[in-house]
Amino acid sequence: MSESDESTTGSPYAPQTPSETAAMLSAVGADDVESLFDVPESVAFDGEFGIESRSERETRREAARLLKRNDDLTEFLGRGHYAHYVPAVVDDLSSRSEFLTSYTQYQPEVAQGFLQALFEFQSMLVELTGLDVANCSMYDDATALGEAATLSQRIRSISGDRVLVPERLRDGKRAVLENYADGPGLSIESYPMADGQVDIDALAESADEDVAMVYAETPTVRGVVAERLGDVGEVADDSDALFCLGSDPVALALLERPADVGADVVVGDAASLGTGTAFGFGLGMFVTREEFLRQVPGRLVGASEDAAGRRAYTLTLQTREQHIRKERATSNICTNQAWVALRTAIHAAWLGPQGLVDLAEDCVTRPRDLAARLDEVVGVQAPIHDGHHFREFVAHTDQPARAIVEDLAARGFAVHAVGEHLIQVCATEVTAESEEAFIEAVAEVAG
Amino acid sequence: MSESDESTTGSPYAPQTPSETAAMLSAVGADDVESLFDVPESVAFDGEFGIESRSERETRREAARLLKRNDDLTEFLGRGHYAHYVPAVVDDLSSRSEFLTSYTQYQPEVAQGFLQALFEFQSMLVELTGLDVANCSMYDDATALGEAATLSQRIRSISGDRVLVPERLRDGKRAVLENYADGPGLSIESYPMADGQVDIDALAESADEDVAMVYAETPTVRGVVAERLGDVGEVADDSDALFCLGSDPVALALLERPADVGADVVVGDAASLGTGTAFGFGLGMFVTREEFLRQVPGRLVGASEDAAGRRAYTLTLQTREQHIRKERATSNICTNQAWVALRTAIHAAWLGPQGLVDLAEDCVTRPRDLAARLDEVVGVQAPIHDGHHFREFVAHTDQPARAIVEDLAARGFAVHAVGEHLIQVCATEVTAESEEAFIEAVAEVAG
Amino acid sequence: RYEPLLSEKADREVEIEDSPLPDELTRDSLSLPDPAEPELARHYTRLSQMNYGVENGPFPLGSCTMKYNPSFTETVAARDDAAVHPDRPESTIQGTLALCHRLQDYLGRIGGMDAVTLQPPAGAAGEFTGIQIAKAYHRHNDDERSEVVIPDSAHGTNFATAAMAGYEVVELPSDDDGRVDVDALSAAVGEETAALMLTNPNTLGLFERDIEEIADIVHDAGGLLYYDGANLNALLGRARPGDMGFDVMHYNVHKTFATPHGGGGPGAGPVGVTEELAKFLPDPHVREVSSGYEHYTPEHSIGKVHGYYGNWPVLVKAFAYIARLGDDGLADASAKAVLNANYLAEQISYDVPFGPFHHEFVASAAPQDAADAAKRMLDHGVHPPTTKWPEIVDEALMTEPTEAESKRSLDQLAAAFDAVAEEDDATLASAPERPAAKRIDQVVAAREPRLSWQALGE
Amino acid sequence: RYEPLLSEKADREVEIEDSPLPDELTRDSLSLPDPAEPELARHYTRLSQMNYGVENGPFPLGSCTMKYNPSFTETVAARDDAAVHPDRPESTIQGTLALCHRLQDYLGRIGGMDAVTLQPPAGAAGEFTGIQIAKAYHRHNDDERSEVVIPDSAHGTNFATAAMAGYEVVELPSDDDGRVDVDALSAAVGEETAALMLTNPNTLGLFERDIEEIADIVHDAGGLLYYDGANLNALLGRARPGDMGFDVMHYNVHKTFATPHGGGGPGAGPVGVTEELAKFLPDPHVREVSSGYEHYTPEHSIGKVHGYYGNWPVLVKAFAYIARLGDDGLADASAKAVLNANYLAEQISYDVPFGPFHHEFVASAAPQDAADAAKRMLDHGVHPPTTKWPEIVDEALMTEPTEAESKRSLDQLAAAFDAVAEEDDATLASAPERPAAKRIDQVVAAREPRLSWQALGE
Repeated sequence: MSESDESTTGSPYAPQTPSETAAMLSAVGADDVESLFDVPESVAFDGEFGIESRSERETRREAARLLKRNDDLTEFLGRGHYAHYVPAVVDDLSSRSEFLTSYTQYQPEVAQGFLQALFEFQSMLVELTGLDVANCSMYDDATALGEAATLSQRIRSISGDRVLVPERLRDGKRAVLENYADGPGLSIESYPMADGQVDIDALAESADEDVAMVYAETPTVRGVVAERLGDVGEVADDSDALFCLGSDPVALALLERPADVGADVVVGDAASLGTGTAFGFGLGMFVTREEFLRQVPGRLVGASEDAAGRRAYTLTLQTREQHIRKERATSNICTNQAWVALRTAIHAAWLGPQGLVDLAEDCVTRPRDLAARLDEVVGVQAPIHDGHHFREFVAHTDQPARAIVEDLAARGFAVHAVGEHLIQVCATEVTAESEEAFIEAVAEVAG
Repeated sequence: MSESDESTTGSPYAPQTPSETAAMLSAVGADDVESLFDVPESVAFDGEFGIESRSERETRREAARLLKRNDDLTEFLGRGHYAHYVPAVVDDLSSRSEFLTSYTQYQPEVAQGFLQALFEFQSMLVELTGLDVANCSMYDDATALGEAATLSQRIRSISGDRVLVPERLRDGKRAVLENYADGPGLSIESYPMADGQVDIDALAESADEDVAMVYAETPTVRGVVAERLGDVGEVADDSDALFCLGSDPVALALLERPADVGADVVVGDAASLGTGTAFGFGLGMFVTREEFLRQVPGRLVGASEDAAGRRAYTLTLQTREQHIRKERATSNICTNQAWVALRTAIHAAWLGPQGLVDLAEDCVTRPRDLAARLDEVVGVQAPIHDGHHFREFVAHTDQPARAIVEDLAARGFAVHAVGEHLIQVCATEVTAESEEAFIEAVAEVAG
Repeated sequence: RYEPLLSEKADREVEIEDSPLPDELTRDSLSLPDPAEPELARHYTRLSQMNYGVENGPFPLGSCTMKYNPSFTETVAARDDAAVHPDRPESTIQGTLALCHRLQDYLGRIGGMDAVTLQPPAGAAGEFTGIQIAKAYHRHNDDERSEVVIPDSAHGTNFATAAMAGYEVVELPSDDDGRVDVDALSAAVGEETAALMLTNPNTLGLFERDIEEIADIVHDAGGLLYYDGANLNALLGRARPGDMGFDVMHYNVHKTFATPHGGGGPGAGPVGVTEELAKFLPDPHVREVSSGYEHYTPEHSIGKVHGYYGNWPVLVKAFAYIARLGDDGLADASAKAVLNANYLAEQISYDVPFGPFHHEFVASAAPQDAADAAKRMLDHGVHPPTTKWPEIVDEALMTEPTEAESKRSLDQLAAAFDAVAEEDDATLASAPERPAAKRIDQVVAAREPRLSWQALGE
Repeated sequence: RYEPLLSEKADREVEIEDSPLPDELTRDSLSLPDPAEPELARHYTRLSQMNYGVENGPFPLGSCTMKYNPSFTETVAARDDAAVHPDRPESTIQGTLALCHRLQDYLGRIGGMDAVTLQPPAGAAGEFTGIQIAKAYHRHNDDERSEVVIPDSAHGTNFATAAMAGYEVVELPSDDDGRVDVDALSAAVGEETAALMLTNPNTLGLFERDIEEIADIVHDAGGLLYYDGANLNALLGRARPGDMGFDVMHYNVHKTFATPHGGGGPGAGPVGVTEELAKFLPDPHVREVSSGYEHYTPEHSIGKVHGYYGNWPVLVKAFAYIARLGDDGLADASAKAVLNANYLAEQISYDVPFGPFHHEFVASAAPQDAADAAKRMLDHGVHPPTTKWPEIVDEALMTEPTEAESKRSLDQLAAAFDAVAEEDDATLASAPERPAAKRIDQVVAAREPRLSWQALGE
């Protein structure tokens, strides 16, 4: 094919040549291809979508033409979607076509590579959480949280239909949870927070036997490291409810282990390792205790052995899944985010435990230092919460937050507006070299 | 390793851990690694190059910082280095580490893939030229031309030390040829050209028995399609000299076959397929007649069979090469451009014969049409030569060419200055969408 | 070929000390693999060599549409300017929104739908979105319903989705032709019917010729028609769900539009709806306004089905594929997909009931065990079809070659089918011999689940 | 595993008709493979699977320095702003020139050289450049000389280069320690000696301890000292050719600085010289001036050795590697390369004469045939060492593990050596068994050369 394919009709990705087409038509006894379409005249379509065909070069140019309309901003943005430096080797290895173009591992004998990579991914999450069972991916943190809520309905020891969530929760995450809650008829209720932390007393007061799940996060959506998670776990325990903890694989390299604070399920988004900024593209992690194994949603890779007695890996406990259990499945999930999990595993392995811990510590000191610098800027008080922060923090601005966001955008920077006079700032190593200029810009617009 | 490796010493690409280092030192009976260096004190170096270590992220940032100083110009440039659209699949396939990180195929049993790809590359050049033997790469067109000149000295039927080259020849190419000619004591002499074509009469007049090689090009450095190559071949033949033809794989898809005009050797740069613009990075092609096989420089891949009787490929006739023949080798070339040849072969196969011919025809019509448009611009006469052009042409400008080049650069375009009032313009599909703006810019600066 | 676990190659335990957090907020240690980059590269390179993808050979999994994934779409998705944070001000991501809007428009044209959301991150998520829209529609009409009707040959996700959304599933038996039994449908639908979920052509590759009657029956009962887009590659340019009477549909971009399956994901499952249902679409939706493009909340939006805007990089690849092929290319893809399926069905010696086929067919391996036959196909260097499903065909080999196979490749595939068809049960039961792993014990895996290297213990 | 030729899979002949050129200027037809992209992708994917690279396992080819090639350097070289045409106005390519200048500076520091040209596109081209510089130097002094002295253990390119430049080669026998015989050197040099070409450490991995005396002998005779940089990975941070008295050297960036070998190339062979020789460097050279960077022609330049500026993308990768590692990383690379070689030499049962080694050692397979032993190593899944060279060791296995191997990997390599060392000649002669291709017949290939698919005929 060629650039000059602009004039060619047909798909460049369909190898049949005209003579082959003729031979094949003859073999099936058809006069032409159209006669193979068993479509009644009354619903037939004339094929004219009105979509122009383009050469590969022109298509790339067209995509570039569209995407170049995006402004070139330095993003101090987080709130669930984070930019960490992704090493080039992640792209290289994950892009190998044997991984990228393969299917779900229904024939494990020719899918040992991907299965082992997913088994390793699951193992990394087990280490990070201290829990027993990680599935090999959900779509994102929000859908993983939704699945956790529905999990609570499948557990015999749990009764009730109340799901308690923090009042500070990303809107999008809560909205997804509401949809997952709709089928089983769960009610999603907020509990209050105090200075960025769970208000334990208020939570305890609200909890009763009708609570199916208590959800908390660390770090919170505002970047605060939670300090009384054990107490949250106890409240959940006292209500015979599931304790679901939202976190992040980088944070988990440093923070206390979810297992040690009584978490029953850990959800969160793991795409911050391996993917970087991609308009919200995520990787839901879902890790839980062994006792809930048969109720876990999503795919699980297990070790087994082959006929030669060697260790081998396979998808297992598939009777939980929709393609076998149909309407009694633990979830409707089929296509998941396996390849994103592969990337996360590669990135985590590239960092190694020390690298992960170093990165996590940088996520503590960097926002701390940046907040301190911004606090010196006239018109800014940062951070507004007392606790330790991870990657991000909220600052109060004398000017309206919307105006700050706009003025900063005009100067090439993006931050969140999270209240009338509250902005949220996220800082990682990828913005390291821009911090000085950012502080200057804030000083220009905040006064 | 991690971003935070900034503080780490050592190579991230050397897996030895400290405990392994200790165990290995113990195994070899050394106290420390430094004691393994058998370097006399008097020439020892303290290790301080003064080169800073950086994280991967910082290194990429530093490279970006440097390279961003390049202006973003649309290049209407050619003269031996051409931009054609390289399909993404070329990058994908050639970047597979089995290809990219492999070595010269001294162990053919584990290098069948690359050997076959090079065998296919050689075969494509055989089809394009009509000659019998293509080697599997030289550095670029200039060094391939130098090798052709030295080949003439190894052929018994050829005497003499004069190498005749066109007066219009890229300076760089001629300069390389002069260096190759220096050892064997060849003298490089120019023959005149008339209206962009070889001046056959003048060439014939100059030719005598002392001529070892006659070199001509099609298209010429000015983009003119040569019209009397058969006559050039006859002049060479009459002088018992080698006829070496410089060309290009895209042009050869359309132009008369070198074999049919009597060419003994075809050289040129094939990187225009598969590589695109890369600051002169090239791929020398070297194709010749079977009779000169034992005198060919560079590597040759041949078909053979393995112990199971199956077709297999191997480097062959290695006794021509430096690692065996030492000072009696046909060339000193060792590392060549094998991977670039792989890319060229993939690109050529992607285009297919029709795609290649379409591309070649576009290389004829596009500069023709652009020249006609520029000829309408006040202050420009284009093209200055009467013949057919391939990709590029020379135009006369009333304004000094240097000023035109500068003024166009300020407007975001690059062209060559090739004379006081001559510019050269190259147009391919990659600049298609910029032609209108280019013509406008020329109109602004040429008047 | 065997590759040790990363943890077996290079494990390292790190103590957490002197961290910037107080001790009570930190863990004590972290134990994870610590390979240097050369070891890491070799590990994953070797793993890749133990994996079969579309570029390794034919991959005729029925209903999965494992077509070739064009390289250049990866290049487009990897553009720096495609990597924006979802919370940026809209005015600064006009490029991203413009591309979304364009893709919405493309998909609408292809499916005959009036509005399309890109948010659902997979086909099943698309189904959930569609069923939640149907639910919202009925609620909006103060007409809550309790049942979703699904043919027995439908994808498992349909059943699971309906249940997840809180509906009772009414399973509809196929007729003798392998299609929807219209009488049974009439009997099944009623005022509790929220929707019928249908794939067309169905999983046997058969076009539901009675689709207009089916639509009328459901619509007359006040239900909606949901189109499962898994098999859309069969119809591009020949028929559109919207024209057949479907009210809601999802598109599997990783099937129809050649975005890579990635070993099980990510995909994307955009959902198209009729104009009447557009007000229920997920929040937010992209529209064009005088100043450019903007996100807005549809009037009666069902809310969100993904934390942000779905699987963006996958959507970019789908956009690139559609923009490359255009009308002609898309129609040609379906033409060749259908001819390939018909040709392959004709070549093999296994019985292939039903027909005429579109993009896939279901052969019967009986009296062989279809799963065993599939394992034996691995020894012929090709990937086998989907097995033992749909159950409507005994020992089913559900086969979808896609348009990406050449005649040469189909002939090789047919030869593999035929070679396996000749073999005895003992041979099949001991297959495969050729891949790195021999037959893997599923029972052991499920009986004693070991789901992490920590669980391998000894 | 066998993959047909592209021409066997999808050949097509196209007639040239109605072209925009007159018939007499065009060919009649063109016959080439015409695979669709899916077939193309599978073809080259399969070919790649029949090829062994550094990411497949250890690659201990002596003197070839097959170290791991960091992925990120490819990313840097692939930057859009790195892709400029060589004929652009200098003012518009300040980034490219700045990077060149930086790399020149880095290499100068690493080699202890005053000026470095990046133009030579490979090591052998670097040698040619260096020898032409030596020739220019002597000519400039009206002191044309006719001989180049080269030790018998030197790389073949040294001999070929000297001959190519028109010099007589004077071959210098090694002494009993495998090093330069200083007395023989004294006898060999004289007023016809243009240069001595030397590798240090030499191809046996031995440091030429008498290097200062050697330098004096050559310099006293009016000759120059040329350093072949193939083995520079042995010395990073411990010794510099410039400090040892060398006047000219080349760097093999594809060896020392981890740019990939690409199946035989491209590499790059920058050449460093002392200040005295800088005026002879190739045209053009990059220098910093007040306005930025510019190309200039050295006063007595030898002219050009490449049509433009050399193998630019390769140079970018070398730059990225050096900038990543810096002083510490480079020194560490050499330290681990040397320890790895010493450790491996210690582990294997084959005799390893000479020593102490730096980055490589030469084992003797005798009484086995080294080439046969190497073939047998392929059955152990590793790449064998360079064989039968240098000839100074009987049945040489020239082994350079590089720093990129872990201890685990070296132990596996040692196990492969030792397993092969135990085997009989018949087993070795029939090796390999495991790779896709069995032992390939070299005699047939050379006796009846078939160098294209056209030549396969029948």
